[in-house]
Amino acid sequence: MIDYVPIGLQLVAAVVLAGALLGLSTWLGNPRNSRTDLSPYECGVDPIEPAGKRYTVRFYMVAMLFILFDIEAAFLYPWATIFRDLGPRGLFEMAVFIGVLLVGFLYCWRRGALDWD
Amino acid sequence: MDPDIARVLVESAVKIALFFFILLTVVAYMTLVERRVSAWIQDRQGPNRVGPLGLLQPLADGIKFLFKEEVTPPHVYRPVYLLAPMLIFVPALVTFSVIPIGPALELFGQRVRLQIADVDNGVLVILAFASMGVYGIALAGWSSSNKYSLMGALRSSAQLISYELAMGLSIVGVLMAAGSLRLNDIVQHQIEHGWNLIWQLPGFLIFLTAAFAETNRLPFDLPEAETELVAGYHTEYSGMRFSMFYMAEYANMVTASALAVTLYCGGYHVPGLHLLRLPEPAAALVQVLAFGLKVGFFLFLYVWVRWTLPRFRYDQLMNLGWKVLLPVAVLHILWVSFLVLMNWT
Amino acid sequence: MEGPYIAPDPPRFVVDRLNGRFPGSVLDVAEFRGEITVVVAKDALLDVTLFLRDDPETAFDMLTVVTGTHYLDRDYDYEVLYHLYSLPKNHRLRLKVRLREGDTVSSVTPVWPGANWPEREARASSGPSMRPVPAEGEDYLHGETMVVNMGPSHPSTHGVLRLVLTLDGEVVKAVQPHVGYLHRGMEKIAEGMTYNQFVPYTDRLDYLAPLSNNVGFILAVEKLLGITVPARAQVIRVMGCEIARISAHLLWLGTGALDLGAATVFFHTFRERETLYNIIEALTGTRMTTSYTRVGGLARDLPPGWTEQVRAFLGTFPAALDELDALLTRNTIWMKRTQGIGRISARDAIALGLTGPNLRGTGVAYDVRRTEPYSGYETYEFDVPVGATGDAYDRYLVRLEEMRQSVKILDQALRRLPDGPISVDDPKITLPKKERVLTSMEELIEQFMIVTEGIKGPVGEVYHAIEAPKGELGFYIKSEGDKSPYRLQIRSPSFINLQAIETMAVGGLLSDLIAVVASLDPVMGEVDR
Amino acid sequence: MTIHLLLGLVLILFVFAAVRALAPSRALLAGTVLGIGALALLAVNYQALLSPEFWAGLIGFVAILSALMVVIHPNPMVSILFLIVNLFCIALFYLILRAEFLAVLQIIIYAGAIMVLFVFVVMLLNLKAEEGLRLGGGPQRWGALLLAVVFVLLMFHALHDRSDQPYVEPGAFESGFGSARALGGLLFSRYLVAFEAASLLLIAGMVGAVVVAKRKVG
Repeated sequence: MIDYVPIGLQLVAAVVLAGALLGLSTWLGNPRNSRTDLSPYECGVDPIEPAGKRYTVRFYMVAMLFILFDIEAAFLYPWATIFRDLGPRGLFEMAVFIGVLLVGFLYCWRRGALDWD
Repeated sequence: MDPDIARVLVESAVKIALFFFILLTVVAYMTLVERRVSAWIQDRQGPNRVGPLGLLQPLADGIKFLFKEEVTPPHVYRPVYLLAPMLIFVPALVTFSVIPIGPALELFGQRVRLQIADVDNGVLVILAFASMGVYGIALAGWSSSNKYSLMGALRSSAQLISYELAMGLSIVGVLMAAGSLRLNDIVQHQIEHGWNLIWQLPGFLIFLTAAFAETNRLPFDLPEAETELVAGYHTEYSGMRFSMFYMAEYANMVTASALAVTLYCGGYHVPGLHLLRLPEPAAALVQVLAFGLKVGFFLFLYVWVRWTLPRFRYDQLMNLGWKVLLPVAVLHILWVSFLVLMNWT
Repeated sequence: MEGPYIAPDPPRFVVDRLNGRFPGSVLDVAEFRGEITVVVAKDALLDVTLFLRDDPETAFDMLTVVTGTHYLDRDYDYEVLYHLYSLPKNHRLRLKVRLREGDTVSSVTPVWPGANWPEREARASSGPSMRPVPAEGEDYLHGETMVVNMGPSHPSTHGVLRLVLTLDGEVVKAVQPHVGYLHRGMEKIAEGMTYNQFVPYTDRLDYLAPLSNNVGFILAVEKLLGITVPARAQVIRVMGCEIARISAHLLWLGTGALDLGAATVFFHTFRERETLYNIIEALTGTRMTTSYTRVGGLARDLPPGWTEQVRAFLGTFPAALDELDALLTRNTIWMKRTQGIGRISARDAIALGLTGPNLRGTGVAYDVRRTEPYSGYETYEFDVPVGATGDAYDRYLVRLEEMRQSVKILDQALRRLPDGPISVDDPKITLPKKERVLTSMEELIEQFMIVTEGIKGPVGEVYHAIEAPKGELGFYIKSEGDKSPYRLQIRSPSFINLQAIETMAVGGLLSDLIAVVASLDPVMGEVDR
Repeated sequence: MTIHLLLGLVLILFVFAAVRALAPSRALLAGTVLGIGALALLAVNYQALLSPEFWAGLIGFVAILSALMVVIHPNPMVSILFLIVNLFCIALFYLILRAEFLAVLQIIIYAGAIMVLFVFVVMLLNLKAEEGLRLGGGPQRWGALLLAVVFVLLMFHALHDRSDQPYVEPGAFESGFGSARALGGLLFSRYLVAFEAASLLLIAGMVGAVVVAKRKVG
């Protein structure tokens, strides 16, 4: 556990550094806040409709599939570290696991979940 | 106070301070390198006025960014808008902490590792921090209440997570070979059995591609894609907040290059160095320099590719990630298991 | 496709056919400088145009431009002119309808969809009303889509083009171009100045090819006056046009590549353009606003050493072009981004009035330099490259090859460059030599008359087109016998070509839209005038 | 000692929260003063900083606070951010308990993947703060009340019947207890069936996602 303490320290240091940079520039960067500065950027004209409408569901699919494959990868890491000890048996066990997931992956592919247009 | 803890604290404090100095300097000079190399590629001069050879340009840029007007538009959702640059900058600074830049050596009577944290799950710590980067981008785009920002943020987040998968799977091969998640073990394994680059070329290529995509560099720079989305998720940012996104990008490039070196190119390993029988500090110095050179090569590659290739279209990018890299990464795992079973690596 | 010069024969037979088919509809016929103008009854317009398009003898498949002219002193208030062109027959015809204030005339968009923008422009600039009015205004799709402005201030709309996009995710559901941010009223300005005075305005049309615009305008004036310039001037004009073409295409290549992320190509094209600008500067004294032509000839002769400068450029440029070619043509990402993107069929392209590389990309070898040669283009040997599928990649290949052909033409021009005068020897048209003005009374008076009175054109109307880098650049001049045109209409290729953006971009992704705009190569100075 | 330090810090936080709620303009000043106070408190009690109990308590406090914010904050995106903080706290708990591999996985999967989906949902639907505030209908309200009662009872039971034995000292675990190798060893021997069954769970999730999303699109 003590191995992780330096990471925590670095995290704190990074936050302090980032905060200091932002604070310094806010202090020095003297905003004038003219009307044009403050309008939302939309290529030099007023927006036709406000941002913030529903967006395409495709991104949701990506996030969903990402979770599932991320979990798959999470199972692969401990397996990878002891693979040498497990030997061919380990390969078989993982092959079953990945095989099942690949079927799911192919299903997604065939159903067009990975298509964008 | 427990002397053990005190030692760890002092040692890490010194290392962190040193590391931040080095990393921020490298990041600053990468911007200069980028501009000079791009100028060289494009048959022009590049910045050469501030200081000799333009060497003070990054300093001038830094000062400029500090004094730039910080615009906080009224239509943004303030708390999240202000938090987003931090969320992207902080993980970028922390990710490097587990990467060893040289062997352990005797210093002031202590065994000092040239690495901030030598942890058991080093590879995963990097992936964990890398996976945090997506929030900065997503929240920056969302809180800006701007259509270009939102589109850029969604594109970028989806891209990041897609290539995170490919990257995560490509690394598995390295873990299998080394039998450990500790980066030092991985380097040690390569010192003993040869660089992973040799046996795991497909994995390396997937990793490299994913690393380009994870750092939003051409040909995968769609999140910004200035000719399409103006500036993508950071359209509404200015001044230091804007430059933080860029510093994070360059810091991530450095980390990704260092990771590529550590996982595939033997880390700080210099083949045949032991034959020279150098004293330990000298050998360590050579190895640290070798590490720096290898990282430098990858950084140059980043710049080189950026100024050579056009940009992918969004669907092509996603197809590459999901329909090519992902299946190939799985096949690569099979290939490495074969290697390991045959005891070839 | 080297061939003999085919002088477009005025299609006089059209009048008989129209009289036979629509008795009483043809109100008037006029012929001037080999151009036929037919005035038809306004109620018969739609039938007449449909017939002219579909009849295999007339086959007017393309509407070049629509002009609206306002009169104050006639028994009608407006004239609406339709300039027609037939690709298969290679002849032109001008149709006119006459309207009183408050009259309306049917829109010809059912016949030629490309009439949409020209008609709207004619209505906006001159007043006559055309029904049915094409949809205009805030007619956006709502629902699960997002409406976003791309432009007027956007990195890849090439100037102040504003596209209102309706997006479903990344998919473009509708594109509505809004133009006019750069409108300067050039055509109106022309009505108040002499012909030579208007030359600098043409610089600002396609400001990437001013030399070519100068030539286009001045040729129309010369057609009106019925004069031909000496051989040396013709050759120099051809060289100017081709230099302009290379320069404009280089800029298109650079910005087009930049739009798709290949920044280096941009800088490499600019290196070559720099050389060209030096050449242009040596020739005209300025780099961009050249104003090089004068009625009856050129502003000045070639400077010493200029031909060597051009020759040196011709020596290095092909290699530089090959390098750019190597960076993109077989680049997988580039091919993926442009092949099959922004595709348009030859049929649609003709119906919309597309010209230039955009039309040739679809496989139609229409090049004004070939069909109606001017300045002696019929004597040069060059190919007209065409594409096959009409996608962005084909347009890219066509323009790339056109630069190579321009090099070829420049090379031939350099070889044949004759000695001799650069202007016609007519004291009513060209200024006398300065020394003579200061020493001789007669020349002094001639100079005085030209400078103060300008050049008076005969009564009549002409349309003359050249092959500008962007396509058919035509000038319609209506002269009432004054020193200024009564009405000047510029048929700018970018304006008409931009109409195709909807056909090309809808259904594609946002990123494809960028490729489409880049491959269409619009220049806003020319679109808005 | 440890518990007093913890309580002191918690008190400071509450004072700050109260000042912020009652007089927002003074919040910055109050925050500075209290921050210095907290640092002083920590300096005096630095020995306590070394005990896992202190950190467990502090993290627990942050975890509870962030969990509360998830529920009460009107903006759904901020709720998600607090949920991420909460998940980080749990990862830190794992770390304290020496389950290091699990701690990192907690961050990668929960904070790094599942919360991304949440963020996407908020971004895609573009929930407004007002919409987030809207209360559910009758059944939802009664259900919430019922669950709250059950939760209170459960907590009461747990606290009332707790044994006085301290929890297992973190140091008591053998070294390498929480490593990937140890976990892998268990996973591929004792819990092999569960591991393989997990793949079926994942494929079910995949098919479900595709079916739901495709129906929406088509």
